[in-house]
Amino acid sequence: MYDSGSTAFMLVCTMLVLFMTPGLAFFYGGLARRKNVVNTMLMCFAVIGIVGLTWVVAGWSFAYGGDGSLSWFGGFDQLGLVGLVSGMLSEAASVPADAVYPSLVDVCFQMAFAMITAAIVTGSVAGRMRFGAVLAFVGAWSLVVYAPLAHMVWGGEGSLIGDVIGALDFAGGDVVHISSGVTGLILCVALGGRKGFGLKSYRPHNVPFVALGAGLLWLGWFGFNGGSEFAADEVAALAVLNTVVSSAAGLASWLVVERVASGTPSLVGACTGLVAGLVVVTPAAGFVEPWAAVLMGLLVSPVCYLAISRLKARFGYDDALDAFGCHGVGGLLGGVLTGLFCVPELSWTGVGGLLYTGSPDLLVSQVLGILVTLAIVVVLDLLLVAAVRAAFGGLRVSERDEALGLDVSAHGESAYPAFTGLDS
Amino acid sequence: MYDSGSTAFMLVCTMLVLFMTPGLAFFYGGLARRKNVVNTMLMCFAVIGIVGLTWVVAGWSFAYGGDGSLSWFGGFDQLGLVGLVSGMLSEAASVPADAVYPSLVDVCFQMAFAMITAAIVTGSVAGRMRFGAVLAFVGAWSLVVYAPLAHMVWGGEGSLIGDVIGALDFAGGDVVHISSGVTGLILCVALGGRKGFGLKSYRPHNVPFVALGAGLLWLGWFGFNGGSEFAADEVAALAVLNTVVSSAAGLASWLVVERVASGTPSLVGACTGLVAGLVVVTPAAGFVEPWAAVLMGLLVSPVCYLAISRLKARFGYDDALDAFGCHGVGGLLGGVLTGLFCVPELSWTGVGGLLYTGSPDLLVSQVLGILVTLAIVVVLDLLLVAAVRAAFGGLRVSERDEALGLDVSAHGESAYPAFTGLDS
Amino acid sequence: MYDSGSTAFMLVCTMLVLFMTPGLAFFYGGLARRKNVVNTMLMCFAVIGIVGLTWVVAGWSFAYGGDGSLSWFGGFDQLGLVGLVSGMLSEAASVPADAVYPSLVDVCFQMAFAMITAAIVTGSVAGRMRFGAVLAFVGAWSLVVYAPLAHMVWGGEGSLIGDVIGALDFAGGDVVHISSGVTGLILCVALGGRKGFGLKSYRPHNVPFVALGAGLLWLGWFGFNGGSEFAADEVAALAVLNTVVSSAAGLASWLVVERVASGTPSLVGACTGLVAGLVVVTPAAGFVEPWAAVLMGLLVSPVCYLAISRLKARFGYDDALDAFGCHGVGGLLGGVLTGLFCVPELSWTGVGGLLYTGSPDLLVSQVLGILVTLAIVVVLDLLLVAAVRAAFGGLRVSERDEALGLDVSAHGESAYPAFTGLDS
Amino acid sequence: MKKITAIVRPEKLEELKDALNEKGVHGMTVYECMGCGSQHGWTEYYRGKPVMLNMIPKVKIELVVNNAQVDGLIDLLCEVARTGEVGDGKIFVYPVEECVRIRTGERGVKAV
Amino acid sequence: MKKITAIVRPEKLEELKDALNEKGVHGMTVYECMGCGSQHGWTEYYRGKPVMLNMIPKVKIELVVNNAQVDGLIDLLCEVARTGEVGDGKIFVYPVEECVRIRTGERGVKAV
Amino acid sequence: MKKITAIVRPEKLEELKDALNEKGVHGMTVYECMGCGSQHGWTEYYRGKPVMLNMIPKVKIELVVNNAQVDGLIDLLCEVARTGEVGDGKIFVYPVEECVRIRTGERGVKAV
Ligand SMILES: Nc1ncnc2c1ncn2[C@@H]1O[C@H](COP(=O)(O)OP(=O)(O)O)[C@@H](O)[C@H]1O
Ligand SMILES: Nc1ncnc2c1ncn2[C@@H]1O[C@H](COP(=O)(O)OP(=O)(O)O)[C@@H](O)[C@H]1O
Ligand SMILES: Nc1ncnc2c1ncn2[C@@H]1O[C@H](COP(=O)(O)OP(=O)(O)O)[C@@H](O)[C@H]1O
Repeated sequence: MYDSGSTAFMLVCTMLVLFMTPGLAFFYGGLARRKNVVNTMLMCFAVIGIVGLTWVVAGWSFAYGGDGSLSWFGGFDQLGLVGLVSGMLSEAASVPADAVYPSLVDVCFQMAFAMITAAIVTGSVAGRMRFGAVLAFVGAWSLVVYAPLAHMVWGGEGSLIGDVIGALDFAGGDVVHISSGVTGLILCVALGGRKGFGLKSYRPHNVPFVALGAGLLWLGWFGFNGGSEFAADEVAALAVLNTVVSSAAGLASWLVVERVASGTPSLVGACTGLVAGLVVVTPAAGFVEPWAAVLMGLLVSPVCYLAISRLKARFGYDDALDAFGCHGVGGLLGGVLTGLFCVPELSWTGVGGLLYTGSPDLLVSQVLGILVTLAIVVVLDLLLVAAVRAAFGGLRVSERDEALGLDVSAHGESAYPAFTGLDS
Repeated sequence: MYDSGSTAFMLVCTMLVLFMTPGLAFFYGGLARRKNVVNTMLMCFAVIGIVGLTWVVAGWSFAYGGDGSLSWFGGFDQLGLVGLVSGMLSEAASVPADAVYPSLVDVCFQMAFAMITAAIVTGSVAGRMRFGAVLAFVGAWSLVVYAPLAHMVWGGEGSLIGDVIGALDFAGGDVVHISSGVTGLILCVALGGRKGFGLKSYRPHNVPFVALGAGLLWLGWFGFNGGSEFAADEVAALAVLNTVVSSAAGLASWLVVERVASGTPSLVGACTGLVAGLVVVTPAAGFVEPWAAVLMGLLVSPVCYLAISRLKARFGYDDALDAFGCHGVGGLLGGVLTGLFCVPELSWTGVGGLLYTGSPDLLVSQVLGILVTLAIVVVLDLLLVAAVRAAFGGLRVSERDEALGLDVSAHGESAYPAFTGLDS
Repeated sequence: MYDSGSTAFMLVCTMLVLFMTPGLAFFYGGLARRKNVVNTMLMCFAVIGIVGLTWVVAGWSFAYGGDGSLSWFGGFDQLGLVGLVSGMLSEAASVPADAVYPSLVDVCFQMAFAMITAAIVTGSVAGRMRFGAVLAFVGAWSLVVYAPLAHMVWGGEGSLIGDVIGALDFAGGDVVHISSGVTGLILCVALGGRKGFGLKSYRPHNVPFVALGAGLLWLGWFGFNGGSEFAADEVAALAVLNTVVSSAAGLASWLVVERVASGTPSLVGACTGLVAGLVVVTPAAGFVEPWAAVLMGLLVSPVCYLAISRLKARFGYDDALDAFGCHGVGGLLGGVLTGLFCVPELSWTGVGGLLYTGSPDLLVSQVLGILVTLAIVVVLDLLLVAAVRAAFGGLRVSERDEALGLDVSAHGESAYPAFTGLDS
Repeated sequence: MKKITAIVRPEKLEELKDALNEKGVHGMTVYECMGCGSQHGWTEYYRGKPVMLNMIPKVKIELVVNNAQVDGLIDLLCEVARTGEVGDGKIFVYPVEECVRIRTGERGVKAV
Repeated sequence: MKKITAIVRPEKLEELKDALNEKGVHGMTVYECMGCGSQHGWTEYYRGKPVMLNMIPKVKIELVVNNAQVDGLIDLLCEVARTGEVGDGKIFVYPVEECVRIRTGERGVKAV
Repeated sequence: MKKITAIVRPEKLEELKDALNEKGVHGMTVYECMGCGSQHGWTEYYRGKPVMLNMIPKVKIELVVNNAQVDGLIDLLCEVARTGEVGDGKIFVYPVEECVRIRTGERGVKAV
């Protein structure tokens, strides 16, 4: 028989991770300009529809199907989830003694990861990308980039990054944050900046929605990191505790940075710091001690703050809602710090961090894992961008539609028709 | 001893289902006109207060009390939940070996169902019904219609629809969605349309709130369908997975329908499709394979779209927020499709769907179950409407109050006093 | 081995309680004036950052550290959570037979309580307190007042209030609600009223946000009260059921009070009644029968209504968002009523309420517990206020900043820059 | 050319628009505003405390028209906007010196 | 009849309303607007990037009054709305040709 | 002194502000409004039902200027705000009788 406690835990964590995508719609939607709210939120909601389908059709099979013989890909045997229910029915007769929970749970838990990852990407393209092109891109991306990458990191024995290279990624630093952040960067460079980018500055149209989104993401992330232990046990508890304290530290240090840099700590800043703290602890959540999680949170905010306020201005890419500045940069930092702070006894591979072992082995694996991730994502993304651009005859909406706002021009829907106001 | 894993799961599912009612307040509140936001949301919130009390006083007893000898009604023995705690204390000594979780959990889980069902009804009457009459109606309805219907479908051995007719209803197609949707229809016909209905068109005043409500409903629905397995096991996992993929498919197909019909896929459309996908899979969640759940989601959106955009215009009933178009129609479709797609091994009665067995037995039971549900609901509703109308001397507010908006006229409270704007 | 079911339950409850603090940010944020929204919400969010850190550094140790020899304080042995992970690793080898879940879970569960308690306090100071002073105060308060108080009530054998006095507090009537409500009162008296207090009246700027906050608090509270059983069992189920019915009753009776007093039942009223019902049942949730929980909910709303609408006007303290009127008063009432309604078999001490035993023993303990709580909180608060006032050279912002609103003056951030409107 | 502005109850806007359209008046601009006058507003309650609303939401309709239309329009506006209760609002008429249609650059009466 | 409009700081609205009420001016209409002038606004920051706010929220108070009241009201408005810092706003006076009370149909000075 | 008001497309506001600034016009007040005119708006859909938007969001720019500036500004506004499609908006000019700078109490032309 399965362990009903862990089954319950994994099911609830699945629900919470699924809930992150609507949560992100508010985080991003609040940051958007008033004329692009519907478009920004709909990109996240549409991801639910699209990845929900691609995952059933092929994503699950590409990531976790097959016989485990390929280091970079699952297989084709579970396309359409065929055999899932009949497998479950026959399995019910003879559950392996060490089975913790039904494998069906995993299909759904991992789908939730695929959804939120694809949704993060859309933050970079806000306000100017054709809606059809966005949908085509994220659908293809979930199959061609995300699913294989998930296999490479979490595919178990023989997988390229997780096993061969030996990089640790507790809940998705590489798979989720680096992949989505870097993809956002590539897309926003491919698209070019919004009209007036660099001259005008944009403000979030609805700060409480940003806070709402951050709160919902926070909740979902407990399931994200806690559930990545795949059992209701003490490591799951540690992962949750680390998630809380790292995000708290990220929030606090962002406020301090703002106090120093501009004199005024802000709510958008607090929420950004909270999310940055969540990102940085993701690859490390079940591997590190709470004090290390606090430290990671304290460090990530200044780093992301600089990336967002300086790098972006310097290199002039219009990462509209900072998918790269937050997730890409935070994920990179978290991956590296895991190589420092991982407690050997908690490590999946038995290899501990520099701080405990004095040996840079894990650190090297972490960096290598990140580099391979970057290489794969960049190459595949460039191909995908080219394909989508060709298919749609361009990625951007017309200048007139951009000025009018995508809500009216692409969706025929104003977010708040009964309220007066102007984007400023 | 109880299975603590399933107890944990059922408690958490209970919490999530309870949370659906505030969620619905946002789904409906966002769709309402600006001058009726407080009224629309308060109808949902008040349901918490009213059904919370009616359920304790008599609802639980009417639905699940008694000795099971009546096919259409529970009993009077658990009025006021008397004996619940003393039962629990004595039970603690000798828990039956096969007990999964304490029966106390059920009282609360089923109360949450009664709340959300009553709350759905209020969507049809938005903008014109007297607040007192709404409260009286839903309070009485929860006792006179909902509780007996729950008994008939889920009352176990001997129950009219669930056992005698043999209709399957995993999580509430008949009990929740058809009953509430049809009641909404009857109420909105009894009330008549809002002033200007058919001439003016209304827009949702706050699209992000619609999305928020949809997101919260989505989360709650995982508990709704997953918890309806009453254990943390593989069928619960299947129910959750089916819920996700059907809603994803409903969202996607609604966007496609809109793209074809009006050229502009919208966020309200995506949210409506998501909810329609949730409704349609509700009676089937633990009975069908994921591919069937996807198909159900793909089908429900065009059907509901037609019902909402064509039927309503054709017959001229003012189902303001589409409780019938969404829940009634989606529930009907889901009930019928369950008769096609139910996997025999998963069926509670052992009778499988047409597609697996080649026999129309289950399909016939499903249709019969729906017809009986319709008959009971229509007859009782008409009586209730007449009673409430008589008691309150009319169901509608004055024309002047309707024009001014119910927020100010009935509640002395503007939803957003600090924002400028007009309903358009 | 641990009980994975209870572990799962406690982890999920932890997540839900953590989520209450962002929820409160909306409850308070919606009640605030438009020009103070960011400030009001940020006070809650900042509490996450600050208490997240203080709890790790010393709060946990002060509350639950030590060897249990002190009746009013934990100890210094777990500062910085040192030894937590190594303890977990060694513990894993030899889990005590009766251990329900890993002690790590408790660190996080109790941290969530510390966060929400500190956040409640901020409701009293809305619109006029210096942001830095708020942060300093709540940080110090969580260490100096909250942590020792938690020890005194829940510190087990030998603890002052919980054991010596023998007062019952299921989930935090004394520790959470009385302590925060009274602290709010002291702060708002120390601060003085907002400009125009008593002459002008303020309205909530965003009623749906109040409802959102109430809904999120409702959800979180299920984890708060349910989790306070520390196991997934029938008492947890009872606590959840009582929480639901008491809040439902509070909501209903507030609407009735408003109907009688002003003629117009309102959504802010419904939400306030819901929260009052939650507060009153908190100390009693696992101790009383459902009918008693209903009664407590029915009683609390008129009492809080009078406190808010009459007491405040009478004594002229500007408890801006009614932290005292809701949490202080509701907590007091709940503590006393526990002394009446506690079922002896459910009591932690075996001592039942007056109604069951005919003896006032428990009632006396309850009142004594409350008085000791009040004494401790008042004395320490006065010292803290004086210290913070001295450190910051005053607690209040300038008159000009207050008139302009704290959002722009203290945070350089407008909550809704794209919407037109005025505080009225 | 004259500018007619009518400050009216928001719930009358739809009817006024329809009435003006029927009369062939198509150009118009609408503003939201808050007014106080003889009308004392309503009382809302916040947690048992009465909140007097002395500023009441109103709508201002602005029409620039030829001199000849002024009287007819005033009568029409009065008729449609009147409920007979305090708070029906006011109409003001102002002189206009010039009018330009941006799209074409046309000026004066034919640009109205 | 004249129309006096005063564009002022939003935080002064309450005081102005009280002052006008005291003087017996009851009819008034208030609009929200955004102004730019000598005042340069404040700087907000969004994720470390300064955002210059060159349009500042203001409030316009509109009073239609008899000619005799104009000067007294200008003085009153100036006095109450003045802080001495840039951004205090402006008062403009316009001619009004007609005034109608919708409720009664009264016209001219007695309708004001 | 004259008051120039231009009712224009909201998406033109930024450009107009920049253009006016360049010409040295600093004082200006902006209002949001809804207009109808020859332009028929767009159609939104709500659950498959078309919703005709006959009131379109517009922005009104108000400039009080000296008589001499009027013509130049009208030309400038027309040039920048014109797209050539229906809905570009209108400019109206009104007489102003007095102008007061609240901060200093200055009056007339130098207060503009
Ligand atoms: N002298 C005035 N100047 C500007 N606006 C006015 C004036 N008098 C009335 N108004 C506007 O007209 C609205 C209606 O006026 P009110 O006196 O309440 O009703 P009635 O016209 O029925 O006497 C007010 O809310 C205000 O907006
Ligand atoms: N010439 C003008 N035309 C229209 N509005 C103006 C004009 N000059 C100033 N304003 C309005 O008055 C407000 C205050 O003016 P400003 O120049 O900032 O302050 P001050 O009056 O103290 O010099 C501006 O924000 C603008 O709304
Ligand atoms: N006679 C008028 N009085 C008041 N406002 C007007 C008038 N005519 C036009 N407007 C305003 O100007 C806007 C643009 O006018 P419209 O007729 O749509 O375009 P165009 O100027 O290109 O013909 C309208 O939306 C309305 O706000």
